[in-house]
Amino acid sequence: MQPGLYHILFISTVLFFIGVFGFFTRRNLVTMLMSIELILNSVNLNFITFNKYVWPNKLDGLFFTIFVIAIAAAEAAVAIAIIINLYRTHQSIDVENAEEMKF
Amino acid sequence: MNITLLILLPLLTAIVILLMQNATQVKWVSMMGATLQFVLAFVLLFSFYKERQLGNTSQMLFELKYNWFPSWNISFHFGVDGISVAMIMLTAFVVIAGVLVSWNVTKMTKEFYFLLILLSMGAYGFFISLDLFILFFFLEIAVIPKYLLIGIWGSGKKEYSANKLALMLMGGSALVLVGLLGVYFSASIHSFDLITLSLLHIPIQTQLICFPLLFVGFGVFTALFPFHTWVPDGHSSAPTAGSMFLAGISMKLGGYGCLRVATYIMPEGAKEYASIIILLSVIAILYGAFATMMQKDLKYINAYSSVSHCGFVILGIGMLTKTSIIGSVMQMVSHGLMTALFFAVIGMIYERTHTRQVSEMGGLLKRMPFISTVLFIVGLCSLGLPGLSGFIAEMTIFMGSWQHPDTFRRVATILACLSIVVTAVYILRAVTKISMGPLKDEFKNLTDATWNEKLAALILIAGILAIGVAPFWFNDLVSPGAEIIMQKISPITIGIK
Amino acid sequence: MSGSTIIFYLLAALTLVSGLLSVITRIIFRAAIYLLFSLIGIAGIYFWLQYEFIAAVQIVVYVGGIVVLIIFSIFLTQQAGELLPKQKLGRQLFSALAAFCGLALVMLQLVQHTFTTTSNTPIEPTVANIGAQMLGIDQNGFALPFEVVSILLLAALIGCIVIALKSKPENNL
Amino acid sequence: MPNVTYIALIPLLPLAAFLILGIFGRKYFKNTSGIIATALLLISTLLAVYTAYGYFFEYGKVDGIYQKLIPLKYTWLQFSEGVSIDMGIIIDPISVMMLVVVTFISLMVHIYSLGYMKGDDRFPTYYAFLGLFTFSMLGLIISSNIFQIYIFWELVGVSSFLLIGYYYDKPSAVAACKKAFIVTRFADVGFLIGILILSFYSNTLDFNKLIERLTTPESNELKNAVAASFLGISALTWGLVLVFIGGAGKSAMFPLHIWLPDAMEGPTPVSALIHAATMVVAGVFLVARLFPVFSISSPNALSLVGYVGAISALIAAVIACTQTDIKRVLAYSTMSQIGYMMFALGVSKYGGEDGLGYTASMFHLFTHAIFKALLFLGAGAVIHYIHSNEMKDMGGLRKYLPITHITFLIACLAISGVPPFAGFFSKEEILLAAYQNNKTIYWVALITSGLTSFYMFRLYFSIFWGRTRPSSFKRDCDEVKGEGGFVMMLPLVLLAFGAATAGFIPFGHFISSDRITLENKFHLMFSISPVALGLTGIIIAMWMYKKENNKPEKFAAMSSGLYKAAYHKFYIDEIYIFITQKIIFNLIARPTAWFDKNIVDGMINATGEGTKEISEKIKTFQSGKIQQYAICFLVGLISLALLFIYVWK
Repeated sequence: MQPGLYHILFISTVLFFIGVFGFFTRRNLVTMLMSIELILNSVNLNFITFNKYVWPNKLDGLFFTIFVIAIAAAEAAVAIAIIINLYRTHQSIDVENAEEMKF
Repeated sequence: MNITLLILLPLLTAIVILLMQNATQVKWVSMMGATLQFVLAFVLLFSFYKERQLGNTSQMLFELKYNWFPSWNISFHFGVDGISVAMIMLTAFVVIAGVLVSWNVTKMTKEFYFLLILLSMGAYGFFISLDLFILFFFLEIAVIPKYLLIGIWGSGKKEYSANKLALMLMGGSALVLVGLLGVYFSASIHSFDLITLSLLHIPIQTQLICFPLLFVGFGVFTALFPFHTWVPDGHSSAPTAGSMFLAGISMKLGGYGCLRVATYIMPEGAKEYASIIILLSVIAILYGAFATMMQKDLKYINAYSSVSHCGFVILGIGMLTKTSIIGSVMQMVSHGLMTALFFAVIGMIYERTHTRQVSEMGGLLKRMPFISTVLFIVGLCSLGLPGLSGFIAEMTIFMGSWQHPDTFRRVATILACLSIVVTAVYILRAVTKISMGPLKDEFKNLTDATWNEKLAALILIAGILAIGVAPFWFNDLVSPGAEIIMQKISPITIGIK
Repeated sequence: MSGSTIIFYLLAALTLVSGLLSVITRIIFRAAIYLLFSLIGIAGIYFWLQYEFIAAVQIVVYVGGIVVLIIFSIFLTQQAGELLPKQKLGRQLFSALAAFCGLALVMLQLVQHTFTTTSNTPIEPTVANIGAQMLGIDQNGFALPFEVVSILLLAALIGCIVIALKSKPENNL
Repeated sequence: MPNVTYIALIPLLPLAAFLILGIFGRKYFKNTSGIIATALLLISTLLAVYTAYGYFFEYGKVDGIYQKLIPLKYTWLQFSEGVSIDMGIIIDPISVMMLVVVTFISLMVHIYSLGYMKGDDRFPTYYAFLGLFTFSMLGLIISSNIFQIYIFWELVGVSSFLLIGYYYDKPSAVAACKKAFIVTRFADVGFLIGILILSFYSNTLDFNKLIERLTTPESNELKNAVAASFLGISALTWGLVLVFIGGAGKSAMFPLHIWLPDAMEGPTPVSALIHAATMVVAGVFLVARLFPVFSISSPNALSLVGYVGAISALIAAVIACTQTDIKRVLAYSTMSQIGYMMFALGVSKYGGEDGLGYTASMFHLFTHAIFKALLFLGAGAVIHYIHSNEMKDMGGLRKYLPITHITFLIACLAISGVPPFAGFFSKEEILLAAYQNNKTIYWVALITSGLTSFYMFRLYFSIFWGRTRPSSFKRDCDEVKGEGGFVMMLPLVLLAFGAATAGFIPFGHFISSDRITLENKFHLMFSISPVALGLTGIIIAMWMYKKENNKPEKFAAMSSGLYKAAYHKFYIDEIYIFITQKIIFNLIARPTAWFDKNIVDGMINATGEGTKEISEKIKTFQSGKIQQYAICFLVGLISLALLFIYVWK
């Protein structure tokens, strides 16, 4: 059977929940950031797939993918800045140790 | 005359107070402001009479309307009828007396007077507003300064009392707000305007829900049982002028709201819930009176007796006859003057003896004849002596209540009548213990009232006597307003068994 | 089974397996590398879908930029040879369960839903088309989002600098 | 026609005295205040006499009936259509008679006090209070409106309170003034509710209209009032009984009399004025004012008045025989005599000869005011001299206080009903009325009359005869002061003259139930038994108390139970204390205060505490752990999705 829309959607969904799983279980902030990248990618994949198979007459999905990539890049940069800053103050990037913002 | 002056004048005074450099200037500026308010209130009273004599029979006089938020039909709509004029007079009397008795405040004088004047602005605004949204706005203005007055200048467990008072009153205003919104959205024209709403017919289902909300919400302010417990704590912790304003003005905001807002725009609701209101008010009257008997602190005595006396206000409204409504307005004014005077006297005694425990005092008449005489007068007013305002108000309420022939209301009236004996018991116990009997040694060197205290007491006594000796003018003033409310209530037949 | 299909399944396997490994390995550097492969797999799928431009962007930005950034930050914050801390077992199981439930729910919905393809004339995702539409200001143009994103990037840039700046030791005068 | 200004001035002049002396007295009239007040009251008295003369002899009578004139009426407070408090003046026989009595007695007391209260610190205050009292009492008398009478009723109550508590540093005086106020206040609630009931059914507060509507058998008001009933008793009767309770409180009728003996803590002239001659008869006056309604429409209520009066008369007389404080003896005697007036009204009927009781009651009120004021002022002179109220400190004073002695004797003879003194005539009429209408009351009254002469002469002999007690002269040289000078003796002499001669006034000519002249008929045969009984009482008292001996003790021991009970005033005070302290304080007020503090306030505080507790619990969700948030988010998302997809389609 020729792989099509459903196959790719399956891939992206699984990838998404792999990312979610990683986000839940990892304690290191950098690895949590990686999980987020996986989630973002699965979303991008969805955009492209729908653009290709459902609305081939438009490029909207493609553009959103580009924007998401751009924003992901910015986000990664900011996140890493925060992580490094956190490392400086806490000597650790374990998420369990960064819980000052409570109550 | 332009009645917005009543709001602008206190506002201006408050701003000028903030600009002043030292305590003396602040005092004199507030004194001047309060005097001007006093004069303005009299000008209002006389121009009101003049208009009425000229044959102006419209419901509200001196009406003004500025659109403020047209898309929601909110406007600055002001106007007065006799009931509002009476309440404004009360406010003016209490404000000037409050400013005079606070002459010795040394802690943060500027802020103290600023808050007092701000509170008076809230009260005036409340009494002249004909737009419910603006009315609510001024109600809130009148609450916040009290929190600060008690929290900063109070005594005893002041933080607790201030929190309790502010939270309970805020809870009350939350109910009011919900009720107002309910009325706003269910009326056939979406409007906050009191006059417009009074001409519409609010659906009966809405009335059954919103009337209790509004009535209880305002009732919290006027110590409706069982939401009265902020009264004793709040009063006992507040500074003298704070207590005077609280009991003299703030508690009246509630009574006025119950009458002018809840009962006036939702007469069916009022009739439906009349029995419950009467029941609660009679409980408050007797219960407050009996609870007072056991109090030992003077301020608690007056606070609980306020619960009892404000019960009469609610009773008068609950009875829904013209006479009883007039009576309850009278009771509001009378109780306002009387209780302000009572708190002023308590303050004067406390400043000298440094105690408020009744059992620790005795024989003060010998050293402080003026203060003791005032204490006697206020005590006698509280127990309803003819010639003083309390008698007029209570009798009018009784006469109005008795106009119903059904047994429930009869019994309620008789029970309320019995409270005047209990009142006599606790008032006389306190007053005679304080001022009569042998003079205690530690009080041998006390001094009598100073000029400002004398002036404050005399102003309030003048008010009490003006109603007590010649009630007819007051009756004429209030009567048309009550008549209009009754015109909405009389045709309704539901609810009366 | 055509070559295209085989390639697709290979790419899919690459993406998913290295993605999964990336979230479960306890050596952080390896996790970054697995992530790299997963991203490459996705880029491959883009190629397979004939969206070459996006695939190129994916490789340039993700593989060449973000992953490098991540590896860089790993070097800055991690001691060599240190294993990642282990998460509590309960949390792991619960997370897995939650993730699986989510997956099941979404898949169920996907399977039950039928997507209908529009019958309008397709548009080719050539670089020329993309460029024209992205900077176009007509009704299909994306100039405004483009500008918004560029402002966002600027803000992120400034934000990064501010956050990462070493705060000077305070002068206790 | 009456001159309104003059009549209005009668109460207003004492009011002016009150205001002037109350506000400026302490500063400016320290010594002259007595003179000012007395002068103003003298004018009042003259005006009252002038009014009485004019009314009774010039314009009052039209077609043989004394008119009820209302020369002045001003709407004071309008309650509703037809129901309003009017401040007005009513001029009819009883109000005119009372005007004269009150102003005259008050004037006597004012003059007497110039001597008695001399040197007191609060001299101006004293006269100010006297002025307030006189004003209120006069206002009460001329009230044309039932609510107006209530207003002045309360005002006399408060002035009585102020005057009883005049010696405010004496704890017993403070307790007494509180007691007097609260007991009468309690009764006043009855009065108030009575007013409410009567005004509701008659739809007016005006006396004339009210009486007219409630006595005309055809009127709708009367029909409604009789038809409505509660607990099987008609509303009208309830209303009248409640009004009578008010009157009973003020007039110290059993069982609301407990305040009166204690009220003797006030200065003696005050007791003479308020607690003997004027204020305490207000209850009688009130019943007399509403007499047509009582007698025509509700005979049941009227017979209650009669029985309460008779019981009070007897009980008070028994207690008076055992008391040793001379002012208390007089207080109980007052209560007993007011009981006479009450039952005289109670046995009376409306109109003509049957209305004899009404006339007799008013007549007795008149004569009693004179001789009881005299007794109190005489007692005051004795107390002034001896500085004690106790009988045991007295004895043999006739040599030292000759004028007091003679006047006191005249008063005692008058109250005992010995001819030809005033009391004889009025008492004889009362007994006759009782005899004609109610035999039970007649016998009670007869016994009381014997007891009266016994205890009065017990008092007289204990004070003025027997051995002189040197101990009582130790305190200071009061012999020098003598009888207190001219100002104290003048009132005694004037009153003694009144007590001796007032009985010859043909009272029925002026006052009768239907305001038509009633011929006094004198029944010689009938009057033998009361007079004989009275003389017997005097002789027994003489035998027991004229010389120092142990007969009283023996007698007391003989009837120990009764004596003890009477000495302790039949324990009524104790019953009251039990009710107020144990029941009202401990069973009502204390639990109420507790309930408020712990339950109601507790609930409010619990709301606050509960909110705090809950928020303490809730805030731990905000753990700061980002993964927890994420899990919650996902779980929430999934649940919502499930809800939206499968439950709320």
